[in-house]
Amino acid sequence: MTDGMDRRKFLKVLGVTGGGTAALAGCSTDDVAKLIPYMVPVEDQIPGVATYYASTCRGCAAGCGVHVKVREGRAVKLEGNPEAPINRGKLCARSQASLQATYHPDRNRSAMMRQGEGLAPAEWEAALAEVATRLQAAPAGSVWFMHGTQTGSLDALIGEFVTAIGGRRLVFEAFAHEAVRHASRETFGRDEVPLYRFADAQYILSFGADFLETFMSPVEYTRGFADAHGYRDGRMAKYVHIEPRMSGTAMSADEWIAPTPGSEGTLALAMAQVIVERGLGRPPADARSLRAALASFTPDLAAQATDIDAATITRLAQEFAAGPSVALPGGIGTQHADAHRTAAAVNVLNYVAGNIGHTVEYGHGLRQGDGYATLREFTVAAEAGSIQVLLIHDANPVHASPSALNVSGALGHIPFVASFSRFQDETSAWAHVVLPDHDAMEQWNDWQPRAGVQMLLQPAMAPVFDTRQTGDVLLDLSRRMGRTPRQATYKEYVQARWADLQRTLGDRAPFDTFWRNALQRGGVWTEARPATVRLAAGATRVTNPAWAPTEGQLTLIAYPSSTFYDGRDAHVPWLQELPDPVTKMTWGSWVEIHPDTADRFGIMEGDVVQVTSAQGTVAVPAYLYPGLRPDVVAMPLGQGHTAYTRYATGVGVNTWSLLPGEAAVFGGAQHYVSVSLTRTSRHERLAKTEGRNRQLGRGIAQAVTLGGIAHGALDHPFHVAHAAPVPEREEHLLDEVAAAQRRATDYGPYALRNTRWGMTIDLSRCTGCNACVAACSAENNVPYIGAEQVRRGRAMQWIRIERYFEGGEHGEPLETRFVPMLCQHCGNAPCEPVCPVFAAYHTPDGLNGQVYNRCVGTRYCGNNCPYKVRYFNWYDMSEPGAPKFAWPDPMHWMLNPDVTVRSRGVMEKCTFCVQRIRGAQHRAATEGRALVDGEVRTACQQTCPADAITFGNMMDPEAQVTRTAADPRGYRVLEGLNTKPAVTYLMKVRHLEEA
Amino acid sequence: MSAHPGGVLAAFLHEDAAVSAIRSLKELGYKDFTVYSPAPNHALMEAVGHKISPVRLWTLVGGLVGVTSGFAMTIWMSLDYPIVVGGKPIPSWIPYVVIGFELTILIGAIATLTGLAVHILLTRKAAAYDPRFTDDQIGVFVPCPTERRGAVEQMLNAAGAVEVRVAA
Amino acid sequence: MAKWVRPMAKASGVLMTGALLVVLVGAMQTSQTAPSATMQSFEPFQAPRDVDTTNLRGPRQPILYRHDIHAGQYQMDCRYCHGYVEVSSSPGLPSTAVCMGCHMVVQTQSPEVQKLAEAHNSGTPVEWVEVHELAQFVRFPHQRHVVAGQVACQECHGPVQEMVQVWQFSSLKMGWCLDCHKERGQTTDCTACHY
Amino acid sequence: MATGKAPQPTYAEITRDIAATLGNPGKGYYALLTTAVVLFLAGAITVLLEVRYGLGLAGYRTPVFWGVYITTFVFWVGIAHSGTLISAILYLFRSAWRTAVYRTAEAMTVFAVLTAGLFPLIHVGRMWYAYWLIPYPNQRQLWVNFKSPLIWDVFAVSTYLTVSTLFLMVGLIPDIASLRDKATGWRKKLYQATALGWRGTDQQWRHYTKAYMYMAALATPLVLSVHSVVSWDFAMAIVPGWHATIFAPYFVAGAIYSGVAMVITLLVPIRKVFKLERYIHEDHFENLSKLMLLTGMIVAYAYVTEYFIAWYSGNPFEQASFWNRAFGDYWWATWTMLICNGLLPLFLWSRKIRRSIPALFVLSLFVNLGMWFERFVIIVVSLSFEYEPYAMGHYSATWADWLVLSGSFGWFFMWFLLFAKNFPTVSITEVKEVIPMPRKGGAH
Repeated sequence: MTDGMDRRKFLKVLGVTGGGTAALAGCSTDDVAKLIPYMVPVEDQIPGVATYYASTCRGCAAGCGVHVKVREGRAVKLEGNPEAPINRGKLCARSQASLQATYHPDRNRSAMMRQGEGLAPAEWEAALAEVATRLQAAPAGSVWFMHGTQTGSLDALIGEFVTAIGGRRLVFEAFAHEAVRHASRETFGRDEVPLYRFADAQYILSFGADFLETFMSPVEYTRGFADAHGYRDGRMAKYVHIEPRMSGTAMSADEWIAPTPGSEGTLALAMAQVIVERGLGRPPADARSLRAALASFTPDLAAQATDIDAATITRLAQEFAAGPSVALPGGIGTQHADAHRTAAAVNVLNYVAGNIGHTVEYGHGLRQGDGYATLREFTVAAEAGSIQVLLIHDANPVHASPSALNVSGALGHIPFVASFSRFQDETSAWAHVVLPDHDAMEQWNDWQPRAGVQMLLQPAMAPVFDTRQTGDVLLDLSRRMGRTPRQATYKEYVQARWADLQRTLGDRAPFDTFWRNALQRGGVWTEARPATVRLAAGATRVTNPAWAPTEGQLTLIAYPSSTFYDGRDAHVPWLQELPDPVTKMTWGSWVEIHPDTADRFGIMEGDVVQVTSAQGTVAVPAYLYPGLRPDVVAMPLGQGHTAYTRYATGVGVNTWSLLPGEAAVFGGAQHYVSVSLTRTSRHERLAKTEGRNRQLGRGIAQAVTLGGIAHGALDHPFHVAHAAPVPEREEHLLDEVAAAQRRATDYGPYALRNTRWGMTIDLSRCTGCNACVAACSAENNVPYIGAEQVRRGRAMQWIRIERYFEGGEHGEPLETRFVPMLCQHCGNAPCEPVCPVFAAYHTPDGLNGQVYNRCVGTRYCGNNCPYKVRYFNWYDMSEPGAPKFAWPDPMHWMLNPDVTVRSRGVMEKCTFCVQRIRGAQHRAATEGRALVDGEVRTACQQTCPADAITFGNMMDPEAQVTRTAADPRGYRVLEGLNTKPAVTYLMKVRHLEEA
Repeated sequence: MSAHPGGVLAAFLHEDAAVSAIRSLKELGYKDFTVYSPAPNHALMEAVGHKISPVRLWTLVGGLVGVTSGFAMTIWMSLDYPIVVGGKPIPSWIPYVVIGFELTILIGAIATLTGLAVHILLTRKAAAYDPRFTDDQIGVFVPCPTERRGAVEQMLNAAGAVEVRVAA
Repeated sequence: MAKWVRPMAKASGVLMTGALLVVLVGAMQTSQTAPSATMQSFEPFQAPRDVDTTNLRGPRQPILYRHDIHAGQYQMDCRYCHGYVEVSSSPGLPSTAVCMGCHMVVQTQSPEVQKLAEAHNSGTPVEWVEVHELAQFVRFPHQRHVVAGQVACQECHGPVQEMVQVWQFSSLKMGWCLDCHKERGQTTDCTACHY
Repeated sequence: MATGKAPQPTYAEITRDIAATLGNPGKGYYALLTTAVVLFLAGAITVLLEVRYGLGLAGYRTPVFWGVYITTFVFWVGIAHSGTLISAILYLFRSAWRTAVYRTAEAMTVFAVLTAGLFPLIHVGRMWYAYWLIPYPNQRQLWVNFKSPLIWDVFAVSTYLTVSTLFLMVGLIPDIASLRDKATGWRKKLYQATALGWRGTDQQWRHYTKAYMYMAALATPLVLSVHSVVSWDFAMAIVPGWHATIFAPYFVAGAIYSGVAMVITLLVPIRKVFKLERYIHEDHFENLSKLMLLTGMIVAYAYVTEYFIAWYSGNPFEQASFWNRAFGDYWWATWTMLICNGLLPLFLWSRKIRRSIPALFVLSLFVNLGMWFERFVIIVVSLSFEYEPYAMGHYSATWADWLVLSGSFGWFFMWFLLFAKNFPTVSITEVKEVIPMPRKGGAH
């Protein structure tokens, strides 16, 4: 492999046996392979067998439990922890891709100290000493500790540390949902974000909250949403999304209503007014006290403000009040100057509908960060020179805050900055000392996502680089500063706190048992009782929010990227190449413009447009998107890094640079800003993975309405390619052909009596979140190829989420449909007979096999695949030193040893995770038993937060997949081609009356 | 080829002359004379009067071998390591027709040429030669013992040869 | 749990020393009384005391480990060192601790054993040269062949118990695999091994 | 057969005139040869780069897995066809006019197939494993998939290459003999070796004429089969725009069409440079252009049928695909094809143009262009607009594509030029054959 020395060190610690980089070498077996045994046998590590460690994902504050799959001492894959209360075994795309950050080639490999302009590797001893002296020298109150959201032990330890040195801490989180918290204070006197229980709701109303993308706890909310909104025997919840832009979340809505930007609150108030006036729903007694406050907000008045007709408003109100419902504020709907009013209005709406305490729960202590306003305090203090020492952990305010605030300028005023950052980013570039933290995979820690839920993190492997757990560093520092902390190591510190926790839980068992069990389960959790809330005085002061762009300008909505969050994940190449759920764009930024608006400006897709706000201007290619109000343009946040690893630096533009610096009343940043567009002469081919966004009536993504089902729409499912009825005689012939083919596939070893692997995908649950795509890449060593190659149409993801638009023209409502498209493993696969060398063929258990090492690369199979799910290695992504090598040291350590890494010139595709199937078969055979249903789970199925995917043996009538496939909604894509796919899609169901 | 038995070599410019010469040679009972011509010529062939060349049998046999081996190979090979593709029968003769056909042509053609070579070698006769015969003249070589050469020379001259010489 | 296990494991390495002799005897008995699936029974074999190492078959290993003595003469069960063969696709190699279990007391004077001891004490793993190397695009599940298939080690690895230094007995080429699979009516499906 | 405007050449003149074409080449010849070699080398280097770095250098992308390379492959296979047609089929039909032109056509065939044969290699992802397409016993115990049209291709193209080469060589033997008897120096040696001891004895002619006829008889169905097989590479697939029963005849006609065009493109300069006006004159060109007109009309008819069937079948995919051909991203390619192949040949209805050599030359160039685009349209445009709308994509060729394309022309002309200077491009023997020998009683 590339770096012999590193590897040796790695192995010595971990004792890898066998060629760890086996897969990488591809077809070359020349050089002598060395076998390096363990020094001492590690009891829970068997070479060739995966070990799973329960831990917690730290990609965001949600706190999803994970099982870290470890092979030969290397974490190779994350899987959701089925027991974890937040995510129940599911993970999002960001989490699935996060191992690339663990093994990132640009991670800080050791402590670093400033030398001249740059930072140079340094001894930990020296670095720590430097920091300690600086801390001691600093006058009281002049030390600030800025860090991202922290809970549990590290939070406590930082607290102790900061108080001990008499400093100030500042929790920076780019999306702190200040408006929602502010509103909750006002209306209910609680400074927190409530928990929304979708599963219990029959009517979901989101006022711009992107709860399927970034809002609070996406995986948990996706599951809840899918359970409520997914179609099951005639019933499903209705979901209405209210936002000027159709966000990725809104794409799953049955109704998307685009009000005038900023007027969502008015709509909420009008609905509340209707409910109160007509006494709809089950409002709490004191709801009537709001009557006066609401009186003025009649639907008619609201109609003008919101650009939604009164009838619709009344209808919404009635629907909302009718059943158990939930309304969500949040997301960019609550990120404009006046947004706290919107949030308050929605709270009131929930209250009068009697949702508080049922679908909307307080008392879980959901808080993220101190809010944007405190960051202003910080810059002011820094510029005033009153900050001598700054410690930064897990925060990148320089990039993830409006450039107008000029955090970097502020940092320039601080004499000494120490960063715990794992990466060199725009913020740690200002550091004088860098004390890199462990990755989540490498450290002892705990996490408390909410009241009653304690998660544990444990090191699944030895640190990749010479890094140290920040907890240990803090303890070390306080020792150096002459204090003697109770615990020697951070692990002990955590355990001490857990000992207390055990006491509070009243658990009598010895601590070791408690600890061991907690480790195995991934933590301990209890059902926290929600707090009962009553109206606070502020509730009666609700009024309608106002946002208006400067005359003649457009409203720019800067929304958080569901892929990069606030930009912290832009350094993960898999995520860079993950098509945005809405625009299917990769590797860059774009501005979404409504086609009509584009016409007005004479802008074509791909034209580079100057977007200018009062704060700044950026040049970015245009993406024409019908899912916008014409008076709105939208840009994602998170790209445009100036110094953040090889993958993020210089990719796209930084949308924060357009946003105003001053904090809104409620203490949050403003994501609405009025901008003007000017077209430049430049044009670029967009790096998007989508060919056409309309189905051309080919029934790829099929949908029915609830009303339609009631009227028997499913009795005659829609079929494409039967435009002309087939004469009876020909039908007869076709049957004969089919029979002959069945006989053929019954030949000898191909007798399909035993197994035929199949899959169903329920489109009424799929939210197009991309988790499956990332999971597939991680499981199957799928390489990334970079923007230029994506432009050339060579993206490699084995499963892709096809996003089709319906309607949206001449007044009819815009509808979006998602279809996860993967190899259909056809019974009569067109790709098979054309392969001259049997590299593509049909396996006895009904898979469409692809033998990489037999493939010569004629690509005939690719031509003949109607689903276009075969991907060719145009370049060598697998050979170290090759220009397009995708696994720079040490990233190759995360390669799945059970999957061949494909070299150039061969075709590859989804295998239904054949390595998992064979693995399970080996296990079963060794144990002398048969496979049981559900024993084999594909990577996409395993991670799907919406549980849309079922996989199993179609020949087994009892198997879940067989039963699901029998659903009347079931259809196969391009069925008319008689390819007999093994993948059955269940039609999307839209909660609409009209058939 | 110098090692010829020796005899009389005549060159003709005119077709009919050569033809009459050949006729009279046959009357005189000469069988193993050799006729050269720069291009295939019906009158001459007629005069010489060979039976139809057996080369065509080679073509026939070659073709039959080709078609059988074509089908045999394809069917045996697909049964030897049975792999199902696209739900088609393992040995399916229809697509194999193409292979059978191509091999018919290939082996047929090769056989034909082999036949050509073989028969030319079999019917080769030692005879005297003159470069003009590939240019514009017809040649006739009559192998005969010295005592009878005079008669032959005279007969050929009579037939209208442009040149007659003894090729020893 | 790599971190907190390591000290424990170190300790266990020492413990093994004691436990080992017992285990060894046990192993010998099993191999005599009931020949196991993974080990053909064969006549007790007297390994040559001294061998000329100049031209031994097979790649030269950093330490001349005598399979003929261990597996042949003393009839140690293959699984004693290659302990994972029944649970994992890779049979596993003995850690130096396992070797030292015996060789703290046995044959301590032998120069080869001293190399081993040196490696163990200095904490540098022994880098054995791989003898049976499969192409990287082939998967060979040892456990399935040994347990479900009842295939004895020797069928593929040859008379290891008589090898002074291990050499590659089988070609490990696809045709070789197929011969056996066809002979035993096992699958000839490509994705059984290639994925 | 040559109508008697000019007095018919005598055998001696024929040998002399044609042998004269092999005289020492001039500057122009070397200039051409160098150009050809340079083009070829440029292409060869590109291919090597692709072997080293991967096919990504070419313009391929996900829906369009075949591009300029396969287009060019089909183009050259097509070119090959007219050669065998003229030499074999017209031979069986005893049409005498072929004698003057068939050698050129046949040589063109061999070198065109030689060129085409390279492309399957060039375009596969792992060229170094291309031999896996040949059914040979191997330790893996694997055979090839005879159901795959690509295997049919392997057999068809290699058979075609072998047979047409043999056919050419057999035809050459008597000519080489007569050259042998004229030549001196190293050429003498060359011809002595290659004449295989031909003397034109009665026995030799007896077997030769029959063998030649049976070769022709075998070559005839071969011509028709090869391009049918090539067409099945497409017709056997389910790609809209490919999956059509008309493909075999349609491709064969197209092949002969383009082939005849290429023959004209080659004959015009040869005739001029080698001063063969006496042997190749307007009549030959008129016959060729009649052939071109006929096949051109068949091709045009096929175009119409394709569109009609697409509409009449009511198959939405076919309809969309053909709509896209005419009015989609690639309208320019489609219209180039329609105009060059469908409209321009209509000029050939006029006898004046059929007999005007410059006009024919220009026309033939257009037809070559048009036929290349026909294959481009069929392959690239169909692939770029298949079943899955989300996965549709636009293919644009890169420098690698163009260099290999031009390289193939370099390769072809390199061989052809070498041939033209060392072997007679007009058959000495057969020209003689159709001219009666003088008789004592004068001509008959």
